[in-house]
Amino acid sequence: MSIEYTSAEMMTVTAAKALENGMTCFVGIGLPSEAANLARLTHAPDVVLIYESGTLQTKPDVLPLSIGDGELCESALTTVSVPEMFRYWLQGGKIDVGFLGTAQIDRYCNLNTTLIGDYQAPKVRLPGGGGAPEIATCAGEVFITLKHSKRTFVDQVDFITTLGFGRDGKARDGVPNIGRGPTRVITDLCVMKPDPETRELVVVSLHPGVTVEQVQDATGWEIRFAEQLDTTPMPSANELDVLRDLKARTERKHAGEA
Amino acid sequence: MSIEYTSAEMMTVTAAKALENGMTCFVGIGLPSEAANLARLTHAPDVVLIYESGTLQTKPDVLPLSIGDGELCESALTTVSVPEMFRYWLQGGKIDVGFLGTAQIDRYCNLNTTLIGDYQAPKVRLPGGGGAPEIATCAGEVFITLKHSKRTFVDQVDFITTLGFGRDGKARDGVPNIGRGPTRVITDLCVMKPDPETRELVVVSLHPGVTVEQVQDATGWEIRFAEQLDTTPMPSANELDVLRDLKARTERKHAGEA
Amino acid sequence: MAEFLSLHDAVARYVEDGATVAMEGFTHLIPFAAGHEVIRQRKRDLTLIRMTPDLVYDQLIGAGCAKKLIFSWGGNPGVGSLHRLRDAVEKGWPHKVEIFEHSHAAMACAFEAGAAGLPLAVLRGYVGSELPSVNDQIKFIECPFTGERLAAVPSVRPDVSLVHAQKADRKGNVLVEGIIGVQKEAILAAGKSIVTVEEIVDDLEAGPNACVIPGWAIDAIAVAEKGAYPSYAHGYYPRNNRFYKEWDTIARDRDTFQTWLDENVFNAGGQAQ
Amino acid sequence: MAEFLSLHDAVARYVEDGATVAMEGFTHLIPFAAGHEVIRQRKRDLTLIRMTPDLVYDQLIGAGCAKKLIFSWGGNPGVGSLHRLRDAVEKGWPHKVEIFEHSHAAMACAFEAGAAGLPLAVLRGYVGSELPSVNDQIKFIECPFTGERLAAVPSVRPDVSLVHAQKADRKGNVLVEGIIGVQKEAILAAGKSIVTVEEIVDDLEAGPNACVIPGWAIDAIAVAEKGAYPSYAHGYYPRNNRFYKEWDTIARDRDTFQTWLDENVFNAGGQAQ
Repeated sequence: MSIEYTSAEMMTVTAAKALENGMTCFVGIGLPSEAANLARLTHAPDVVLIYESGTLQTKPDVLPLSIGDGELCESALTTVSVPEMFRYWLQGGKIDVGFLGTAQIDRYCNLNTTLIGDYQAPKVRLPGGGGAPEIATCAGEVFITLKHSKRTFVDQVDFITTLGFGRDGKARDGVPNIGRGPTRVITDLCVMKPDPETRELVVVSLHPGVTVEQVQDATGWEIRFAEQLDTTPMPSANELDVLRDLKARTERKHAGEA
Repeated sequence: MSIEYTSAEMMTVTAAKALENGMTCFVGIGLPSEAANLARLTHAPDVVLIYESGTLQTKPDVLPLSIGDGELCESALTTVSVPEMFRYWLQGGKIDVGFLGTAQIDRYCNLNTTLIGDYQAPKVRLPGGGGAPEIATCAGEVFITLKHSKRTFVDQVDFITTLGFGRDGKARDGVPNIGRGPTRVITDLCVMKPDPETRELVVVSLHPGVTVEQVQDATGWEIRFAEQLDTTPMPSANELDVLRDLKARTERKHAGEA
Repeated sequence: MAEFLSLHDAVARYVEDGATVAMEGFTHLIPFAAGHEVIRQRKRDLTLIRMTPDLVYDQLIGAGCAKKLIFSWGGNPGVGSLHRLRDAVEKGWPHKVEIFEHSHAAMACAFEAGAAGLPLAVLRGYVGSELPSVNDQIKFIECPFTGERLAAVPSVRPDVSLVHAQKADRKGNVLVEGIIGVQKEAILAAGKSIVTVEEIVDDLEAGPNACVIPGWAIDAIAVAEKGAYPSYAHGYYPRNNRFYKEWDTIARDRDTFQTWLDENVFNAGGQAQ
Repeated sequence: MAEFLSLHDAVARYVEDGATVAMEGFTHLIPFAAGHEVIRQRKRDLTLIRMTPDLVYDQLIGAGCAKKLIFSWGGNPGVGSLHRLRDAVEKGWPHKVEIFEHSHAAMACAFEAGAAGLPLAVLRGYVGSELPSVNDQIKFIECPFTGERLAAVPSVRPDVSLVHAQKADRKGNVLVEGIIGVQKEAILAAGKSIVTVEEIVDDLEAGPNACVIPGWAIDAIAVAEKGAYPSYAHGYYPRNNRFYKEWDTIARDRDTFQTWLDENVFNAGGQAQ
């Protein structure tokens, strides 16, 4: 039996698998939210999803368009104020994993969601930091998911909105009360992890059918590959069914709106 | 028609009259609570009573024994956490008047509720500061009510738990974001106000039948009397009726408890 | 003590040219009706504060009301850019807007500190971020007990805050329910506050620890039915996600935006889009 | 993730001799059953933290469990003194207890800061008070934006917190309702937390913004019916004001206290007085 799936589905399913049952996950909107909810609907029914809008332990039936859709509150255990969310739950150390997207990422996993070009005269103005700068430092660890391209994977981000490991890979060293930082990056081509010593991103697993050259061509620096380079497991039929149902439900819900 | 009343009733009625309708009042337990509720039940129906237990705008039917009786919550507009009460409502500048009792008070209106004697080897250990230190500095002004005696009115308090105007009367001068401090002290004998210049307590009004000598005998320093020394208005029949009903209701309620 | 005013009168009385203004509502209960009234009254040189500028500030900036923007995430949620904000920042249209950029954690703490009457908020924030290098409002202090370096930002203390809520009772006490964001903080931190509500009721029917703001802590209450539309009001109407997507097209082009603004704000009486 | 344990097992597992312990509940929901279990297990050298020590700490101190006390108001509310606390402080019986004394505002902020994972709390506090001269945990910092001098106190971060709440659901999520004090903060600030509840229910039936603490933020839940008695549980039973008055007589005398303790705690199985 051969299973058909898109590279976007491969990315989401792989990102979902990174989450373990029972983890508390601070969820960014978009791809992270899709992956986190897929995890909840498949192998990790007790994963705890937390959105920065204040919704604690939420179980939306469809994917939210915004970080504060009504669905998130209605299906949450409880909803707290935004200051409480950032103070007690994130800074207070209650989050196992922060799940983030980004516009740019570099070899030391630094994230840029602020702007392309120079800060005073930007070529492209991006939305800004939002919750990410403190999610990346206060959560126990960080997963990052985004599409792989030379535009997004750059040698040096134009601006460090959110810390990975700094310009030299050492920015977390000796800092008290800081999380482990990014532990894996999941794209539509592969899975990467920071080198335990240098913190430079290393490809540890290629998605089925993806070549080393494809990854290198989509990366803005000479990326390292692990000596033991794995093949990422394929999505199962069930994972794909659940993901497609979720996306179809979401589509119908948002299309049906006034 | 002659009206009979006790000196304790005179004190409570006079303290109640200090509160104006619509004021927001942070209420201490005991005498202040009795006076504040009498005000609410007589001339100031829209006085807003706030207790440090988090009960905002409460209207208890009987006087609470503790600062956090269930009655306070049940009759409140809403109940907030204790950190929110002290941060947003008191320190946030939402309180017009703090209404306090005390164990000791001195000529500069400093309050001691910590101990008698030396801190390291106390003769009598009192309950401590509670909410008073910040009520006295963050509220717009402070009313104080207590029974008059040489034990309570001392030249210098053993310990400044809560600031009046300091050991020299100048401790509020030049301090940013501080309330006006004590503006009147009501006892069973008289009403006192701080001198506008020196901040020393001055008797401005004697209760009916009370003499200058009685006040001096009950005060631990040579207390000043205003040139224009008023006589405090007597309680009205209605005020006494309402107060006695309130106290009888309170008595019945608490006696009837398991 | 809250006074019941028309939205027109509340904005005319409390929002002055040059004022520092916070309009809050985190995705939920965004005060669009109030924002549109500010646009209609052609207020100018405002310093606008908001964690997520959203469409409401895109509209205010495009309409030329803003001089400065203090924010932490300036996108159209789930859709993309705020084109009017970008046009102002990148091209200076209709005029240049100065931006002061924070993280959500810092803004949330700054609202909290403002409500708490403090001049600063302290947080474990901005570690390794380059935001402090472009925003001189971000400083660092040392904990006197542990020596830890912590971020400090000025508290948010707007001249006036505008928020939307579900309902008020006849004394002006307001209930906010669902995603409550930083609305309570915005009201308590402000010099003056205007709350628009869906309706006035006899009884708020709130639980003992619900988010209720007493009328005496609010300056003006104005009824604005669907006042948060196209965002939503929990228990009243859902978010119009379609409009949020359509906004991308409307706002991308200056002329289309101007036409939309004329039709839906300037010529729309006191109604929100 | 919250584990359902007997109160005996929860205390035996998480409260160690020498630990820093917070038992919170502001007049309401005071965890008497948990306190009595700590006494029965003869825990020693505890640093006890509580805004209002109340009868529960009078009992713990009289029973010899405490080495230090961090507090802000140590009386019997509406009645008078805590005689066991006074006897320990004034006469060293059953042994000397070291006290660290704060104001309520500082303690409340210190719990808040503990829950927020910060090492310190900053407040506009202690102005003109002599408490800073007798408590070296009170320091002052200067605001880097305004130059204002503000008080700083270490955050409260107990090894273990014990609180009582109305109910938990079968996943261990807990509802606290009414006067909620600093209970949420006590739980979130602590290394380990034990929550006693009146009952386990299928559905908490809580409003959208109720004070609900997720089971995964709690270590142990123990059912303790009337676990807050003689304080009260909103919706379950009232405060026994008469017992609070009677305590004055019981606690005034060492022998009377010892007899009460034997009869009502040591020989009372797992039941609260």
